[in-house]
This record gives sequence, structure tokens and C-alpha cells, in this order.
Amino acid sequence: MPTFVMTEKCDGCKGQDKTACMYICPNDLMVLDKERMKAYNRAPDECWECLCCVKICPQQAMDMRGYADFVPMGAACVPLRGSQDIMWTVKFRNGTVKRFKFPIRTTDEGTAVPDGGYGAGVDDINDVVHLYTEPASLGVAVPKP
Amino acid sequence: MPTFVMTEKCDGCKGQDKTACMYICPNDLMVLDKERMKAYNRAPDECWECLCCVKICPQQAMDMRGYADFVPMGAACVPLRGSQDIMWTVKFRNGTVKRFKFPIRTTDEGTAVPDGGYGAGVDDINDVVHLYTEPASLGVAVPKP
Amino acid sequence: MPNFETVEVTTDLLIVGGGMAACGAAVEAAHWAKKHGLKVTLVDKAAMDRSGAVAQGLSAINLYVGLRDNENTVMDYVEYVRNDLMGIARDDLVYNIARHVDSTVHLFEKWGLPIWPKGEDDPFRIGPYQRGGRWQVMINGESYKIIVAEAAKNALGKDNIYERVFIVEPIVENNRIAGAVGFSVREEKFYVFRAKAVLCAMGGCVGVFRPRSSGEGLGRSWYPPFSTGSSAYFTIKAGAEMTCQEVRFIPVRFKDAYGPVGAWFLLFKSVATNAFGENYMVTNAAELEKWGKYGKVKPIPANLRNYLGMIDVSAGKGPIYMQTADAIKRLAAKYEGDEKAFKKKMKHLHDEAWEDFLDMTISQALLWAACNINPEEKESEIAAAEPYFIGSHSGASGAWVSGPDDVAPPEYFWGYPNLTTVDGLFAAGDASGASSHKFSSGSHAEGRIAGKAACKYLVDKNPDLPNVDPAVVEALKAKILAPLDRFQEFKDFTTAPEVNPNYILPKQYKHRIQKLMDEYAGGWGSNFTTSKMLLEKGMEYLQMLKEDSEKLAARDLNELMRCWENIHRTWVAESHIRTILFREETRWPGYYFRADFPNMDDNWEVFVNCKWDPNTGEWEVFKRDIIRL
Amino acid sequence: MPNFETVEVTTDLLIVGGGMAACGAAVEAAHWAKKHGLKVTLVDKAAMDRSGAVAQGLSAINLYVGLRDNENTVMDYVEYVRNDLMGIARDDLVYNIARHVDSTVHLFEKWGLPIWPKGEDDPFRIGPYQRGGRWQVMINGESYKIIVAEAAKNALGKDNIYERVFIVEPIVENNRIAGAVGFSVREEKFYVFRAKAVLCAMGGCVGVFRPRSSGEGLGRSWYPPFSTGSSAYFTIKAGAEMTCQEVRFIPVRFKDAYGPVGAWFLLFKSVATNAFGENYMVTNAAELEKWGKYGKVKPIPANLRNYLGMIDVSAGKGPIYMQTADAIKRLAAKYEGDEKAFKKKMKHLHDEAWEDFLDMTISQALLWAACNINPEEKESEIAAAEPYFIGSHSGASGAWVSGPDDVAPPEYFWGYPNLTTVDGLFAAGDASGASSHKFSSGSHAEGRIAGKAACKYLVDKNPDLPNVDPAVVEALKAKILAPLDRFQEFKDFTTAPEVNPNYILPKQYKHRIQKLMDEYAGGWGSNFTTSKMLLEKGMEYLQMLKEDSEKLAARDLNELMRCWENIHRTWVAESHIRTILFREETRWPGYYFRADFPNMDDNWEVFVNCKWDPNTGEWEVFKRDIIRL
Ligand SMILES: Cc1cc2c(cc1C)N(S(=O)(=O)O)[C@H]1C(=O)NC(=O)N=C1N2C[C@H](O)[C@H](O)[C@H](O)COP(=O)(O)OP(=O)(O)OC[C@H]1O[C@@H](n2cnc3c(N)ncnc32)[C@H](O)[C@@H]1O
Ligand SMILES: Cc1cc2c(cc1C)N(S(=O)(=O)O)[C@H]1C(=O)NC(=O)N=C1N2C[C@H](O)[C@H](O)[C@H](O)COP(=O)(O)OP(=O)(O)OC[C@H]1O[C@@H](n2cnc3c(N)ncnc32)[C@H](O)[C@@H]1O
Ligand SMILES: Nc1ncnc2c1ncn2[C@@H]1O[C@H](COP(=O)(O)O)[C@@H](O)[C@H]1O
Ligand SMILES: Nc1ncnc2c1ncn2[C@@H]1O[C@H](COP(=O)(O)O)[C@@H](O)[C@H]1O
Ligand SMILES: Nc1ncnc2c1ncn2[C@@H]1O[C@H](COP(=O)(O)O)[C@@H](O)[C@H]1O
Ligand code: SF4
Ligand code: SF4
Ligand code: SF4
Ligand code: SF4
Ligand code: NA
Repeated sequence: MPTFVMTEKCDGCKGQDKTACMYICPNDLMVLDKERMKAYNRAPDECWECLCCVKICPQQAMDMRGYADFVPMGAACVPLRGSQDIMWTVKFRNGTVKRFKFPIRTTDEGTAVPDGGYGAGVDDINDVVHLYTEPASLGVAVPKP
Repeated sequence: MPTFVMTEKCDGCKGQDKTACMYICPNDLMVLDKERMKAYNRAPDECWECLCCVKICPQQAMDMRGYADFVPMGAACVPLRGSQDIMWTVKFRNGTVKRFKFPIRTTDEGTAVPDGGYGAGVDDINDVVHLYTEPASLGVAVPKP
Repeated sequence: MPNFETVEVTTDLLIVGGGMAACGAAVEAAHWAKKHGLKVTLVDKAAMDRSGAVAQGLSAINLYVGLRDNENTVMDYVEYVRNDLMGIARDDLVYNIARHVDSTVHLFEKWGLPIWPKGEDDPFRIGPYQRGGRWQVMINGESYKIIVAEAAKNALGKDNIYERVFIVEPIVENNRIAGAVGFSVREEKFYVFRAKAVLCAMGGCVGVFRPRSSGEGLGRSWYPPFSTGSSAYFTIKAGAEMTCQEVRFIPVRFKDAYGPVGAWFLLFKSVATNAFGENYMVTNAAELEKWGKYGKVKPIPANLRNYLGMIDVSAGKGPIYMQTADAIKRLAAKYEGDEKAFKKKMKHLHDEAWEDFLDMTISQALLWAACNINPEEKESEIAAAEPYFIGSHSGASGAWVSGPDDVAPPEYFWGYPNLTTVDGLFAAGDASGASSHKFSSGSHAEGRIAGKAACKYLVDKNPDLPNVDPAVVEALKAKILAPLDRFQEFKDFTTAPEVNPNYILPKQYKHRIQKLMDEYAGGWGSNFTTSKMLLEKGMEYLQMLKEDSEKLAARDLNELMRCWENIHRTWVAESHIRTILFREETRWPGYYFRADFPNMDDNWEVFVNCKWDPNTGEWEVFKRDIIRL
Repeated sequence: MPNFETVEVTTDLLIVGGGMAACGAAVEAAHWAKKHGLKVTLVDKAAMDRSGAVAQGLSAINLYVGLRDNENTVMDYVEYVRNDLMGIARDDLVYNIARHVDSTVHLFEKWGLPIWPKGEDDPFRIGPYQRGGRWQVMINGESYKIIVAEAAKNALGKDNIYERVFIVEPIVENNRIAGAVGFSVREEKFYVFRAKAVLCAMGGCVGVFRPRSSGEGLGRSWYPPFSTGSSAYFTIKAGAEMTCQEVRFIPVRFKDAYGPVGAWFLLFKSVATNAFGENYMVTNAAELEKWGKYGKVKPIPANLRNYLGMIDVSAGKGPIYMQTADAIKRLAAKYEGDEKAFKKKMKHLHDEAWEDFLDMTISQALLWAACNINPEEKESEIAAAEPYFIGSHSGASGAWVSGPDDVAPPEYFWGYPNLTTVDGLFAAGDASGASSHKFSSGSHAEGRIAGKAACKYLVDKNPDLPNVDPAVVEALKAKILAPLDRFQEFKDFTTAPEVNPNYILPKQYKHRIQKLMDEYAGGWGSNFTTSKMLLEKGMEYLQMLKEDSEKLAARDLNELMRCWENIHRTWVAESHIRTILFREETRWPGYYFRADFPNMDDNWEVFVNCKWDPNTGEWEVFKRDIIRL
């Protein structure tokens, strides 16, 4: 079910050089129609429905409609992504609604420290057994056959 | 291989209320873009390649290109339909050309006489054995079990 | 509702469709109408010159009995058709078509259709025409439909013919046909045809199952993509009894572009082999013994021919090849000594081979050229295509109609030949069932039969013009035009019209029905194999699809037609699932297989008929006995 | 030629790709580069936060050995992978990944990835994390890629990262990698990256074979549609030796929307049955005896699990169902007495089931909702999808790389782990072959391995920056941008851009390669079955396709990328046909079958490797012995 842009809600991410949905799509499908200042999905039949666009859109202007060639109509699956968790509203064809909330990360955005606090480890480029942060990050000696 | 319209050759059948290609397509695919006065095939993936459009176009402005999903490129199959015969030019991918000429009718356009010259036949609506023009058009008595 | 003008047309006999059967009906009915003061009106969704399955032309007339020159008898043909359909045929209907078809072919010749004169190497030596096989005669058929339409138009008169009007629904008033409704695909006009009798001849049905191709090739069906099930929908919705809706046809054709194989097998005497050069009709011959008397008849029934090839394909012994080069060498060998005669013969065969395609399946000529294939040098692949519903050919689906007064047993006669079980509603060509192997000439002949019968019905009954409740018309108009409204209402909700949760576009709907039928009702993707469990799962998805058909949207008149073509296909699909489910055996291996009932069962040598009740909306599927001639 | 600015970037180590392996390489290389004064540059065609196979998130980390808590040993994993791939695996490479992968998982946790803590019903009881199966740990993985990319970006620094640049070709100068060329999909810029070492991590390949869907569903592949064979193309065109290009992976997933099955089989202990409720893993168990020792190992290899299900599907016993309702009932049964605990357990299982989809395959959550399916009430279908090339999962295709110094036998060691046979060119993740079952964590770990090895290579060799002949660059630029020129040159010849005899658009080209591979190289349409004859026929069509790739046209930068994605797929297809043809046995039933060599042959328990020679343009396919650990 490719994603679509709701005309009324999309403001084309006015003011930014790149729209959020164009920035994020891993398949380069979202495009901004500059005349209308509205974004659209240029190839619904190449959309993986990863919903990265839906999740990042600052206006909640995007949603998905099931792939027309095998998904019965009327259901919905709407994400609302916060900084620490994500809420999902799943609406069934028969109208019943399920809500879910799952954690998404235990640290604040941008704070991932490359060595994870384990330090550089053996730190010798000529050591063919250890990688950076090992053995501490492994928590045990690196096995050898 | 859906059909296409050669931009330079098509004059949009100017002056006629219907274009020849729109008039004839059995699947209603040919459409006139009134702004450009050029025709185009609105659904290549629903074109049967019967070439009725190509044959009727007064400007020889139409041709076909093989269905992209299974026909290797570079071949051509061009009809030139006269009143009594049709000429075909078949060009192979490797460049060799074959020409054919086949008869298409033994009478002049518009002259088909419904009873074929056989007369009305038994001509009794309550006769459950004979149809109009029978038995003469059959050339033998209509069989009964 | 879009403000369409409503155009009302009243007539005595309404012919819906303008193809081969309809042209036969027009020529016949025009005569009796003139004689008895009746009005005849014909409606077609395209232009008659190039409408229906013969729009592209044909390279052979597949049914010419040759009564005049004692080439064959009518009963020869009745037995051939009965055997080819594994025993499931209405002998009386086939008899009636076969006894009249030659007069149709002679008329075609008088109208200007060039039929090849007998060549010296015609295998059958008697009769004026060059035979393709026992029943087929070769033609220069590029303008076949133009000529047949010309005679119909000259007989009926242009002002009785409505072109570019798409018929959607029948109108039935207290169990009697009252006419039909549709719309123009050119102007915003809604048409209401009120008639005392209606003859349904709107062809067969393509596009119910997933095709072999995927991109543009979706247009390259064998039978035309514009045969969309309107006949079956019209008669089912009128409440008429249908027959053989489970009998789909799977043509084996030149792979991908679907060139005909008949001429190669019968005229050029070619053999088809697997990738190891083995003739599967020989190596798999033992399989025929499992199919009772039908495994012993000659020619081997089309579905069994398919099946023997499919056994090798499933075993990975493909590709399957038509050995064209060998065939041409064999035919030319007789002239080897005489260089000039040999060259003349080779040119003759060469032109015949290419005309066979250029007159009927131009795409195959182009595919040969695109692959640098000269048939005299290199073999090319043949393959089973996708399932089609085509009562005029080797399938058998269509309306259950009365047989002829002087031939039909009492159980098969209710007043007028080709009358359906709905009073005043006739059917011919692909629209009538259990009378297979009519082809182009037989469909025309059956149209003439139905045309005269309808006129006799009108003269006998002299019925009043049925009045149609205006409220019924308004309701039909609103329902039929609804997809246009739906698009206008919701189109601005999303920034791209193709993805909108409020509606489904017809091309999207088509992909959805084709995928579910392929997977659950025995399409090529399931090796033509299904079962009770698969069919019932498919029915679940089909019911949800029918519910979602309420959300079809159309951006213009062309897409409105596509919406209704899809709904017509959907009803063909439902009748197909219900009747395959009902018949608890496998009778047409090579057309479809019931994995849960893999063998033929003599107890099932009966017709499986079905009926939808317009009042209750319920389907009924039931057996009818077969009464032989 | 369109006037693109040429941007030259010089660096020491160029990482092409920004997915799981590349992010591992970035974190590792950034450290050694800082320490040894090297420059590291990374290029990705999308935005690293949401690029590659983990863009959507995952619900499990499939490889965590658990060394720290003695849950398993490295050799346990080596044996598991060797058996799962029917004996065809580089034990040394798997060993190296497995001994480092836990440190990657621990880093993920430190970076902020929520890994489920041990639940009381974890079948394996030891270790800190909630196991999914023996090797899998469950995660709240919606932001998995964002977190992993964050660490890589923080390590490497934004200015060393080029996003939205599509890499097309390697540059090789006298048998040594010299960099890569590509173009921006945002601006008219042609990029030339000159580097002393290159690490290829551009993921796997989807879209070579016809998908199960036909309309919009073409986008719903299991592995992402934007994994387009760039790794394989890059290493093949550089002249690197490849391995296991015949080993495609066919995932069995929830039908149509491709939801994962791992959690249902392993965590929820669910059973899959045919339409009659029979567990095909039991009813078809005898079949395992035909597959030597691999038919006896536990767990049963993935291809054999597929095969036992396919036997029932081919026999028409489908649909195949995941019996979710039964599984949930069984798991909840333990709590039946205690109402509150039962309710809590059911809610827990219910949320886990939905998160399993919502974190990784949202489409499947929507399909359940669209079909009104509650897994605790109703079973739902699973089915084999289409073939994928994915060296990081249960497939094995990729570049032939050197093993680790201290583990690899001499035959498998040429200086630096993960170095290909092209000097200076490294490969990791889907890009390296014969080291299956890495998954997300193992790919990251292998990226780290390759990242350190590349830095050691640079420090050891201290090579000069290769100078690249400007004429070579100009020629590459002209070839790469040619599709834009071709469209401009011919676009006005026809009135509609989609049908023009002078060019083929990328989506049309994609349909063409998918159809020929499906029909001749064992796609789902051929029941995954092929043969020498079919493969050779397919090669004929593939060669004509390659000739026609010269006529690809692009209307904009996006279509220019699609053109080259298709050419990358075409080289994967050619390597696949050549290597399936070479291996004269069937070793992975359930992935593909050779009808002409239907059995496994112990003589073929060897690697089938292949190589394309950039100088001669010739392919070579050959055997390499398997040396076990
Ligand atoms: C497509 C095709 C068909 C054949 C063949 C090759 C190919 C490539 N071959 S060989 O391979 O078999 O060999 C032939 C051959 O060599 N010899 C032969 O005799 N017959 C062949 N056929 C079979 C005949 O064509 C077929 O039997 C007859 O045409 C059937 O006649 P009929 O039942 O009248 O159908 P039609 O398609 O001709 O006409 C249908 C008409 O209805 C119109 N229509 C449809 N829906 C409508 C709607 N909703 N509203 C209004 N009008 C609406 C159509 O426009 C059309 O005019
Ligand atoms: C799609 C998918 C994948 C998985 C799963 C479910 C689903 C639905 N499941 S379960 O079902 O298996 O269970 C997972 C699971 O539960 N647990 C797990 O550990 N792994 C799973 N995978 C497998 C892993 O995802 C996989 O093993 C790794 O991602 C492989 O890593 P890598 O080899 O680095 O590939 P990538 O896709 O992550 O990255 C590729 C990058 O290259 C870029 N790129 C590609 N071509 C390029 C070009 N020409 N120019 C420039 N850049 C260019 C891409 O943008 C991307 O950044
Ligand atoms: N479309 C065509 N197909 C076949 N032959 C053609 C065609 N056009 C021209 N020719 C050849 O050119 C000759 C002269 O054509 P004309 O003067 O148009 O009758 C004919 O005898 C043909 O051989
Ligand atoms: N191998 C064959 N044996 C006998 N009849 C055939 C064979 N192939 C085709 N036909 C008949 O020839 C006509 C045209 O065939 P087709 O091109 O398959 O529609 C139909 O009447 C077919 O039943
Ligand atoms: N039935 C099964 N038995 C054993 N392992 C499985 C089974 N199904 C899936 N797996 C493994 O679980 C992980 C995820 O499975 P999948 O969702 O198929 O990718 C992979 O490591 C698979 O090999
Ligand atoms: S991110 Fe949202 S608001 Fe911005 S352009 Fe895309 S759809 Fe419109
Ligand atoms: S759902 Fe994913 S693939 Fe589709 S447009 Fe959005 S980001 Fe791109
Ligand atoms: S018939 Fe020919 S000239 Fe007339 S509109 Fe069509 S393509 Fe143009
Ligand atoms: S080839 Fe036939 S179906 Fe296609 S556009 Fe022309 S007339 Fe219509
Ligand atoms: Na097709």
C-alpha cells in the first residue's frame, strides 16, 4: 500500500531547501511539485511501504493506502513517532481499532557514542584478533579456533 | 508492442469531427490531445496491437513498437492497406527486410449485398428449418436429423 | 450525479453487440423485420468495421462443413465437438449451427471475402476451397470483419445502429426482458433502450486471470482485451440460466505474442517437441488411457493435447518448440528434384506462414522479426496462455438456450431456438453455451438463427413495448454513473490521483481480480490447479472485492467503461468459482485440475448449470442431464 | 552530453554504501584513521538514517551468539551455517563474524537500541536478552537503523559523508582499485572518488525475477526494492572473483505483504500446515532422506523447510497456513487457571505479534487489519516469495574474500580479511559471499572487520593515491549520462514518451528482465525449476536485453538511477545463469531445482566461483574446494 500525501495538510515543508519526505525516502520516491508546493509519491509501484516518509513528515500529512492489487480497502495503520517511542493506531476494515505503543530508543537523539563507553580496546591496528573496543565490548576474550 | 503516433506526421485529422484512429480502435484507446492537435494511445498496456489504427490513419502517422516487456528492439511490421490488397514491410532486428502483398477483398468497398445474390430463399418466418437465402446459399437441402 | 442527457430508444428487437454473431443476426433480422414491419436496433461499444475478436482479421475460417460437396456430414461435426469437449455439449445446438454455417461462408465469399481456392497439395482434395484441416478453410482475412460488418450495415441501415455506446445492464420487468441501459463513451449521454426482444451477442471474456505478461504485454492477450464478459453479465443479471461456466479455454499459442498454431499443426503438418526433441504427444500418450473414451478419439481433444505438453513443462523439460523448420523441409522435399518448383513451393509456404500471422496476430510476425527468426531455419516456442471464457471456440461457457424446433429433444426446447430462460432474451456466439467450436463462421450462423427466431417470437407474440418504471431507470443511471461522481468527490484529498484511500481505479481493480483468480481458481501461476479449499479462500477475497467495487472511480468516460468491464469480469469470475467448486471431478485436464478430485467421473457426465436470482440475489448451481442426438 | 559539473573527491578509504555493514566499517575505520592519519569517505545513494534493508526497522537481531554468558560457542554457529547452506560455506569467514558479532550487539545497546530483557518464558533461560530462537534476540527495532547510522555519522563526521550520490562503476587501474564514479540524484553533478582502498557494502539484489504481485504490489518485495545489485556489479566489473552467485534465497513469508515468520516459528512455537491441517514438515519428512547428512541436521536447513511446503503446494494442497490461533492458545494455556495472568499473557503475546510486524513489515499489519484477521482467532497464509540475492541472510552470493589471518587456511588468506581478489577492494555484508546468516548484526560486525583490515592495508602499504586517466573519466561520464541524452534526442519523435521505438524506459526494461528470468532461470512462475536448455534459451534473451540496454533512456535523475539499477541487476542475472548452468546438481531444493540434474551430488560439494575479465570481457566459471574448520 503505497504512501500518499494529503493535499490539505502538506505545506511542502516551506522554507526548507529539502522537504523531509524527499530527504528520507530510501528509494528516492517523494518529490515536491514546486508549483503547488505539495509533495507526491512518484512511483507507487516501487514504494516499499517502510513509512519513513509518513513518520518524518512534520505535518502528519502522509499516510498509506493498501497496495491496490491485493489489499482489501478500508484499513489503516498510522504511526506517531516520538523521541523515545512510537504509537500506532491500527484500524480494521470492520472498524475495530487497536492501539500500540513501543519504545524506540533508550538514549536521546544524536547521543550515540561510537565506542559505546567501552574505550578503544586492544587498540593495535596490527592485532588481527581484536576490533576497536574489544575485548571489553565483547565481554569475554575474543575466541580463536 | 503498442502503437504510437509520429509527432511530425499526425495532423490530428484536422477538420473532421472524429479522428480516424479514435473512430476505429476496438478498445477505445486512441485520443486526440486537442491543444497539440496530436493523437496518442492512452493505455499502451491495454493495446491489442490489432493495428486497425495504423491501417486507417490517412497520414501513415502511426506505427507499433514491440511490447517492451518481451520484444527485443529494432524490428518493424508496417502495413500499407489499399482497397483490394495490403502490403506489409517486415524489418528484422538484424536489418533484413521481407515484403508481402496479400489480397483483402474481391469486391469494392461498400458493395456487399446482404443476400449475396442468392435471393430470399424459402422466405417463411414460420419455417423452422431454413434461414434467409436458404437453401440456395447452402447449395444443398438443409439437413435434418 | 453528472448531468448526463438520458436518450431513450424504443425498438422491437434490440441486438446488443456488433461482432460476428450480431452481424449474422442483423442480416437475418433485417430481412424478416422488413417483411413483417418490425424495427431492429443494434448497439456496439466500438465501431462495427473493426469490433470484437475479428477486428484484426483472421487467416482461416475454422468451421466450414462442406455439405455441398459431401466433404463431411453435420453429424461428423456434432461428434467432433462432443468428443473435443469431453462429452459436455448440446448436440442439438451444434447440429443447428453446422447445418447452416456453410451458407454463411458462401455469403462471406459473395460479399467479397477472398477464400483460398483449392491448392494442389490440399490434403482433403475435394470441395472448392483450400482446406487448413478437416474443418478449416484458409482465407486472406485482413478485412474479414469489415466485409461482414458491411453486409450487416447495408441490411440494417446506419440509423438503426448505435456505435460507441457501452451496454451495462439488462432491464427485466416481471421476468421478461424489457431492454438494456448503457452510456456513450464519446458524449455525456445515458442510453435507455426499450425493446420487446433482446439478442445478446457481446462476445467472450478476457482479463479475469493474471496474464503471462506483466508490463505493456498485458495488452497482448490472445482473445481481445476488449472481450470483457458483457454477454455473461447481461444474461446472468437478467436471471437467465447459464451453462458450462466452469469450462474455460486455455489456448496453446506461439509464446508471448500468441500466434495461431492451427495452420502449423494441420496445414504445415508440423510437430511440437520438448527441449530434448521428444514429441510429447507420443512420449506421454499413455496418459490418454486415464480419460476414458475421450482419450481414444481422433483428433485428441484440445484439453488433452494441452495436458500432454503441460506434463513435460511441469517436469522441467521445456521450452516446448513448434518444429517449423522440419515441417517446411518435409513439405518442400517432394519438389527437391525440380529446382524451379522447389523454389516456388518454398516461397509459397514462406508467404503462407507469414500471412497466417499478419492476417490475425501481427504481434507474432513482429516477435519473429525482433528475434531474427525465420521459421524455415529455426524453431520457435509455443506455450499455454492464460484462461479465457469463449463459448464460440474450444471453451463452452454461456447462456443455456433452447434448441431448434425440429432437432432439440423436448427437454431442450422452449419455443424458439437460442431463446434463453428469460422470456424475450436470445443469445448467440460467445454469449450462448454448450455449443462449442462455432468460431467466426458458426457464430455468424448462430446469429442468423437467433435473429430469425427473435423475429418469429415477435411476430407470434406481438408483445407490447414493455414500460419501464422511470424510478428504475433513474436508479440504474445513478448506479452506472457513480464512479464519475466518486472521483470528483474525493480527487483532491491526495496530491496524486492514483493513490487515494477513498476509491480504487479500474486498472488497479483489474490487477486485484487477476491475482486472486490466478492464485485460488487455477490460473497459470498455480499450474491451472485448484481445490475446494483454494476456491473457498478465493471466494472470500472475491466477496471483499465485490464490496470494494462500490468504491470504483472513473476520471473520464473511458475509465467509466473500464469500471463496468471489470464488474462484468467479476460476475464471470464468481460464476466460474461456483461451478468449478460444484463439479467434483477433473474432466478437462489441460484446462483446469481439481487436486482434490483428480480423475474424471462418469457420474459427472452432465451439464453443470447455474443461475442468479435477481429478486433474492442468491446463486443456484445444479446438474442437467445430457441428451445426445 | 548534459553539462554536469564533475566533482572530484580524493580519500584514502572510500566506503560505498551506508547500510549496516558500511556503518560498522565507518565506526571502525574512523578510529584507526584518526589514530593513523587516514581519510575515510562514505557515499550512499539515500540518507543513512533510513537507508538499506533496515530502513523500516527490524523486530529481532537474528545473530547474537551469547559468548559472554556461555549460551553458545562460535563453532556452534559455524556448524549451523554450514548445514543450513547444505555444506557450501566458508567456515573461516563465519567464524570471524560470529566471534565479533556480540560486541556489535552490545554497542547497539549502548547506542540506545532497546533489546528486550529476558522474559520468564524465554525458552533458553540464560543470557540477559529475550531470545526469539537459539540465535535471535528480540528488539524494539523501529529506530534500529537511525541509531546505527548515528554512531557511524558521529564517528566519521558529516563532511566525510556524501548522501544522495548513486555509485555506478568502479575505477580500476592496472589491477588495483582506484575509486568509484557516480552521480547525484539531486543535482547535475558527476562524482569521481579517487581512493587508495575501497570497501564495497551496497547491499543485496532485488527485482531480478518476476515478483508475486503485479500492480502497485510490485513495490512490496520482502527485501527492499532499492537493493539493486550494486555490490555485485561493482565487484564483478572490478574483475573480482565471486562465489555462490547460484545460491539465491527464497523467503517463505506471510503471503503477499511478506511479514516475518521467524518469531512465529521460534518464539510463538507455531506450526504451519496445508489446507487439510497436515504439518508438511511431518507428512513430507521422508523426502529429507534424499538430501544426505543435510536432511538429518537440526534445525532442518531453510531450503529444505521451503521444499517440504512446496511439495504440498505443487500437489494442490494449499493454501499453506501459519496456525497462529493454535500457537497463542497453547502459549496462554499455562495461565488458564489464573484469569489475571492469562489476560496479561494474552495481551503480551498480542502486542508482541503486532510489534513483530509494525517494527519490520508494516504492510503485513495493514493486510491483517484489511482482512479483519486477529491472529489469536484466525490462521493466515504463508507462501514462498520470489528469488533474492542476499549474502547476509540465507542466500550466499557475493565476492570471494580473504579470511582472517589467524583462522583462514592458506588457500583462503591473501593478506587482509574481507579483501577481494582485486587489490585494495574490500567487501562486507551482502557484498561478500559464502558467509551466510550474518543478518543485521553480523553485517555490521563484518563491516568492522573489513574497516580495520582496510586501514591496516593502508598503513602497511601506504600506497600512492592512484591517478586516473582523465580520458577514462570522460568516457565513464559520457556512458553513465547517455540515457539522459538519448531521451532528449528522441523524445519528440512520438506523441507519448512511454512508447518510442528509439529507446526503452527503465520500468519497461525491468519488466523484461523479470519475465525472462522467471521463465528460463527458475522463477516462481516456473515453480523454481530450470535446466540446461531453459538456461541457454534464457541467455539468448539476456544477451539481446544487454544489447538493448544501450537504448535505455531517462527523463530525469531519478530515472537515470533506475537505468543503472537495472544494468546492475542484469549483471547479477548473467552471473546467476552462468553459475546455475555450471553446477550440475540440485543442492538447494526449495531455492531452485535443476530438472536435468534433480539430485544432490557429493562431487559437487565445492564452491562454484566466477569472474569477469575487464580486459577481455569474458566470463570464467570454476570450482574451488571447501576447506572446513
Ligand atoms: C481473437 C481470435 C479469435 C479467433 C482466432 C484467432 C484470434 C486471435 N482464430 S483461432 O485461433 O481460433 O484459430 C480464428 C480462426 O482462425 N478462424 C475462426 O473461424 N475463428 C477464429 N477465432 C474465433 C472468432 O473470432 C470468434 O469465435 C468470434 O469472433 C466470436 O463471435 P462473437 O461471439 O460475436 O464475439 P465478437 O468478439 O466477434 O463480438 C463481440 C461484440 O460485442 C461488442 N461488445 C462487447 N461488450 C459490449 C458492451 N458492454 N456493450 C456494447 N458492445 C459490446 C464488441 O465491441 C464486439 O463487437
Ligand atoms: C528487508 C529485511 C531484512 C531483514 C529482515 C526482514 C526484512 C524485511 N529480518 S529477517 O526476515 O531476516 O528475520 C531481519 C531480522 O529480523 N534480524 C536481522 O538481524 N536481520 C534481518 N534482515 C536482514 C538485514 O536487514 C540484512 O542482513 C542487512 O541489512 C544487510 O546489510 P548490508 O549488506 O549492509 O545491506 P544494507 O541493505 O543494510 O545496506 C546497503 C546500503 O547500500 C546503499 N546503496 C545500494 N546501492 C548503492 C549505490 N549504487 N550507490 C550508493 N549507495 C548504494 C543503500 O542505500 C544502503 O544504504
Ligand atoms: N509498405 C509496403 N509493404 C510492402 N511493399 C511496399 C510497401 N511500400 C512500397 N512497397 C514496394 O514498393 C513497390 C511500389 O509501391 P507502389 O508504387 O506504392 O505500389 C511495391 O511493388 C512494393 O514492392
Ligand atoms: N494439433 C491439432 N490437432 C487437431 N486440431 C487442431 C490442432 N491444433 C489446432 N487445431 C484446431 O484448429 C483450429 C485452430 O486452432 P487454434 O489456432 O489452436 O485456435 C481449431 O479448430 C483447433 O481445434
Ligand atoms: N522454522 C524455522 N526453524 C528454524 N529457524 C527458523 C525457522 N524459521 C525461521 N528461522 C530463522 O529465524 C530467523 C528469521 O527467520 P525469517 O523471518 O525467515 O528470516 C532466521 O535466522 C531464520 O533462519
Ligand atoms: S514532509 Fe510532509 S509537509 Fe513536507 S513536503 Fe513531505 S508531505 Fe509535505
Ligand atoms: S513508504 Fe518508504 S519507499 Fe515508500 S515513499 Fe515512503 S519512504 Fe519511500
Ligand atoms: S488518424 Fe492519424 S493523422 Fe488522424 S489523429 Fe490519428 S494519428 Fe493523427
Ligand atoms: S493497435 Fe488496435 S487496440 Fe491498439 S490502439 Fe490501435 S486500434 Fe486500438
Ligand atoms: Na499477454
